[in-house]
Amino acid sequence: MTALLQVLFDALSLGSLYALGALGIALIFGVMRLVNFAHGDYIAFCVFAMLWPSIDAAAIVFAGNLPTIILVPFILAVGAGLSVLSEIVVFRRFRNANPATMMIASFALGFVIKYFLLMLYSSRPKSIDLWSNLTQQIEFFGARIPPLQVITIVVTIVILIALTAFLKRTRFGLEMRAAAENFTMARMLGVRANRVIMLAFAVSGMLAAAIGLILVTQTGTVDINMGANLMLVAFVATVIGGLGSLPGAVLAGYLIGAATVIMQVVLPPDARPFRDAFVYGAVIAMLVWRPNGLFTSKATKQRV
Amino acid sequence: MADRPSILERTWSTPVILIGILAALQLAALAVGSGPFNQTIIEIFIRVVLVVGLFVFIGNSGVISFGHIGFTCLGAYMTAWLTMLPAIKKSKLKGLPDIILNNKLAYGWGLVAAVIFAAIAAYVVGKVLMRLSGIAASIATFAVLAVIIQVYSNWDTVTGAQSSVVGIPIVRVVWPYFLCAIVVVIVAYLHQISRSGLALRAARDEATAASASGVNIPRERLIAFTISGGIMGLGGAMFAHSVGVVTPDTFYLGLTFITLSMLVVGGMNSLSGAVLGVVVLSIIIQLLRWMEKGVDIGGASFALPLGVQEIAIGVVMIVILMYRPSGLTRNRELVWPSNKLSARGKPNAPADGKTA
Amino acid sequence: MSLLSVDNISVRYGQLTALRKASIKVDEGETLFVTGPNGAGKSTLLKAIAGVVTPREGFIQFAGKHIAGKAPEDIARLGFSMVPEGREVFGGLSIDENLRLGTGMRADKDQVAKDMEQIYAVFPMLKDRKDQQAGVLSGGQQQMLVIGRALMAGPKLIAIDEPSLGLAPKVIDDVYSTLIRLRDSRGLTLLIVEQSATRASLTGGRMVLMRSGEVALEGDARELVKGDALRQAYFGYGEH
Amino acid sequence: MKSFLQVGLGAALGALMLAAPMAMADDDKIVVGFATAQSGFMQAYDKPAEDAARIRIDEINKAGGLLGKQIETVAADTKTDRAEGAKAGLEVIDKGADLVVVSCDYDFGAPAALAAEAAGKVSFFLCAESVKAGIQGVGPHSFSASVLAAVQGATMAEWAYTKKNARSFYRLLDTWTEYNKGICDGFDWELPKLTDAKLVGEDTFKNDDASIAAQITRIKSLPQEPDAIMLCTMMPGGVSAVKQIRAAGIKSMILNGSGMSGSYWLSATPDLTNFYVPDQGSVHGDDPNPKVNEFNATYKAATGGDPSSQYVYPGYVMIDVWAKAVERAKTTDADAVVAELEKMKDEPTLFGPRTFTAELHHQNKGRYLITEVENGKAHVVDEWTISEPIPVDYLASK
Repeated sequence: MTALLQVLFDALSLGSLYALGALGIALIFGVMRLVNFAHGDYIAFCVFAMLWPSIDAAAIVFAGNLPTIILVPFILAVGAGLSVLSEIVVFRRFRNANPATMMIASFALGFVIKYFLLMLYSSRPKSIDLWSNLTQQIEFFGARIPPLQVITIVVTIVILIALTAFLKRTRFGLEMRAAAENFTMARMLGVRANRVIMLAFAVSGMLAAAIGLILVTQTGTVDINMGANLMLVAFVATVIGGLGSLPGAVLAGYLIGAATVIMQVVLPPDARPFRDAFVYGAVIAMLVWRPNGLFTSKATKQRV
Repeated sequence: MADRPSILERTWSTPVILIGILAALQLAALAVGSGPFNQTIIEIFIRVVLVVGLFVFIGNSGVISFGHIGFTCLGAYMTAWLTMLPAIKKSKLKGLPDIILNNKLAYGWGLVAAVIFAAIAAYVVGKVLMRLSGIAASIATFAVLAVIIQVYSNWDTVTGAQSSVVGIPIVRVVWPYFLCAIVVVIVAYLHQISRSGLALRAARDEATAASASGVNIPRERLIAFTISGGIMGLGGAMFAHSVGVVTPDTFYLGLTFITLSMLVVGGMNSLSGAVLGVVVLSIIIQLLRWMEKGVDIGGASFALPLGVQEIAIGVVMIVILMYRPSGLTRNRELVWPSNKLSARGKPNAPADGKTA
Repeated sequence: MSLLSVDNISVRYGQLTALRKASIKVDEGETLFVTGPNGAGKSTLLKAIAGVVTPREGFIQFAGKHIAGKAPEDIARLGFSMVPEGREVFGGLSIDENLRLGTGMRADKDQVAKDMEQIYAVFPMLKDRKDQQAGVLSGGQQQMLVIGRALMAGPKLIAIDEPSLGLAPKVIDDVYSTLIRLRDSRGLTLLIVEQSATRASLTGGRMVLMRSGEVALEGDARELVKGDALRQAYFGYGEH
Repeated sequence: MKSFLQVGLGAALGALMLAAPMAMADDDKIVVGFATAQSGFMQAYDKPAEDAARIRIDEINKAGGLLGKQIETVAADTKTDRAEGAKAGLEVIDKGADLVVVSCDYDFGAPAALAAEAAGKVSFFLCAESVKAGIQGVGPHSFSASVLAAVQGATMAEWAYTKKNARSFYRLLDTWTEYNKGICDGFDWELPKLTDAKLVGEDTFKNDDASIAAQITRIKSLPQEPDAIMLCTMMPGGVSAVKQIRAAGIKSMILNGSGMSGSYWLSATPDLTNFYVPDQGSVHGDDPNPKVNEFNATYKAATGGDPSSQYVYPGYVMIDVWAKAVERAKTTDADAVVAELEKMKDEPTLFGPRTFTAELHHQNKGRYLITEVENGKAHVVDEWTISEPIPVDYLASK
């Protein structure tokens, strides 16, 4: 029982990160049909914003020293700002381009961001201690859980609730959901494209920042590639969840997190290094089984 | 369906022009003759093979594949297994079948085996995946790449896992690479104008119409996927012999994105775009590198700060795509100037992508 | 001056010309049917007016403003409300949300609630299910929903692309009787693309016939259906 | 055994030798060519060792040069790319390099080293720690200046057993790199030699795993916390792993390889305690050998910063041993220099002795300082040399 609870917690905490990532990608995909490969680099950028540019091995902490109450909004603002800026400077010009062109443009943008960071900070991973008072552990029905895990899960749930409330209860949210489903039709009903897209980018950037904060607290490491792997998994989750479906993206994120943790637990030691091969094998099976993803709204199906 | 001779008549100049461009590079290599320069040209030829390989599937079918570099990995390891000395294999890759362990082939056979092996793998994968379309197909191919890389990164006794496989004969003369590039361009061209290639392109542009007129889309895709898989395998084998070392992580996202970028920047739907994308981007990269090293302009030495090259190439790609969203060639083929008819490239509708 | 005037516009999709110097006018309060065979450019015409595709040449004026090349949302904000082909309900949104979507641009906020009640009065079936996802509705119900949605935007003109497409004859009758009712009770200006000229003549109004991207014939719907000119123009006999 | 492998390899590499144009060595100078990463990911690892190498070159030049000639350096950027690496190797050879210095990591250095081997030049990996960085993976003219990763794993196991009385070990391997596996290979070789020491469990993770919660749960579910966790990993995932292990309340001693050397990352784990790494020299200013501390000062003067990790030092050792071999051979001719290098047995250097044999151009035994991290501060606590060298056969079979 305790072991099961532990696995559940582990799966939830890993899945939370994937879910947040998938949500960030799904939001942009919804309004623009853009698979934003720069998303992982937004994550890294947000985290690097806590440090002062320097190529020394030791990190010079800058914004990271701010009190939490200022630091969190600051990093969220960095994420939103970078994301919106990339929309204005780059993606706006690709609105009518085909998805492949947009995708490559986003990849090129990610490349630029990555090498920009590399130039400023060098490639050596840096270390930073953020909120280390979260290191004692608590007991929960016999399972020993570090507060970090709990916080990750709670923060994710809070973000999901806040985002759901935003999407369900506000005019902006309504317009964004409509735009995600059928952008042209939404525009024909007077929904302002630029505003909705910029808002989607801002929210997506903030999600990237949130992931960055969780990751850096968890790992203590600031690394140029820190968002890359997560971004890939998130991307896969977005598709498995059903394109354009935000709940689907979240659920698929948790599913992949759970699959990874379960494989780690049940596979024999010799097979454990092949864990990701099994996970991706499951992804293939899933896609062949349900090419349109787990959640496909009727509207989406009709249009395809 | 159009009959073959007329298409041949209309488009034969395309491969000739492309081969001409490659021949110019080969001549430049002969003329300069220095080791590093030749290596640069070799690298361009390898990329031409890889990007044309991508084109055969992606360009003709319109389905973006993130998985093709997986076949490159298969090809690279296949030639490594076959051409390394038995002594090295016995100490490092004990899990290989005896027949491979005890023998050593010339690299030419390694290339052939790489093509066959990768093509078979592509066929098997394609059999399962080709009924998927759009982004689901893209993600599924990416998952295939991830599986291949994960397996090769961890299968100690056969691939040496993460560790580099060394002892692969290094080929530093340029002409074999040139030859491979030409063959691949011709194969891609022949596939493009074949009945299957035409059907696939028709299906890409008008899926409903094509399937209504009896085009078996999964089958035509499978044919293209298999051919392109084989070509990617060849590219991998060429890479292995050009550097002499292979590791699984060479064949992952970095190479996937670079080759895809070259294809899209060149013009995804045309063979000319595939070749030009490689040549143009490679030349720009090379120029930027020379500028990083420092060039003398009127006596004053001028050098870009290190690392600017990567940033610059990213910016250049974005700018090219902004002004030429369908690539440098605008998805058309290069043809002889007197012959105005261009092969059909997919024109870009001005309509919003969503309603299309 | 006409509420909407389209003047010699051409639209191309790559190599394919969809509209060739087409012109139409719609006066305030009238109903104009656009009819013609498949591929005549009827839908493209509506899309061009709505701002979804950009004409290569020509002018479009709506409510006194030049709108060719403007963004769809800006055109919508001038009072042009579009019901596209295939209806395009937001299947993931509730019926209520679908209806409210177009009201974001309205200035007369206090009127919105009243309009909503009216719409629900006209389509009681929508009211019963207002919190359900629109995706669960049948084709006919969806058609009602999108017409209601277009009305909720408070438009000067409603353009409807093929309202009868994919619906059973009985349902088509319902849709049209509702349209006629709304037109007569509210004095709506309608621009309807309808492949069936007979249907147009039953409803009454002016009609233009398009063929190969051009306006081939124009006149009163009932008159045209009676004569032979329509058939000739429709199928292309005796022209060139 | 030896002859079979070597003859085979020799023949293979001989066959590889193509008509690469042999640049004529300029007679009044000696050229060291750096085919290393000046940009990209590896730059952060190559640059410090390269700086140390240049310090040794300067010292030699100031002392009158090598064989009476000044040493010049040429460089080409590998851009942390294998294909570029091959080019960079060819480029420095074209510029007349007598010694080709290649990237720190075996994977990224090998293409340039293979180019040097084909041209019959001596090549040195700046700090590669795989057995392949040498005869086994490049050819008879290739060397590495560092110590094998396996020695680090074995050193930590034997030291913890002897000095810290560790009996139960847990093995946690990050499968990301060959280097990580090398540490665990050394640990695996050492463990059975330690009476009553036992392996109570093992697991793997990946460097870029967002969370290793599942792995930690496995450790926590052991009936008893292990005495020591052999953590075979490196930056950046290593920091994350250490942080998460401690965050979960696991107090066991953590042993690692030199990949986690240095103190620049300790800010991530301010209260870290009971954590040990092997170092060839101390970057913390407390090296038992005052000359090392002097070197650190020189390094700071030359580069503007303290050495960040022990991976600075092999660069210095490399030029040191190569120059000695050249002096003894009285020529830069590759075969003669190799022969002299292979005669070195426990050749003293600033950072521990070096031995090269005709079988192994790497260190399968080596003196290590043991650095302890206590309350987030690193300091040297001991010095250890494994009691017997790790057999080449064992290493080659891994």
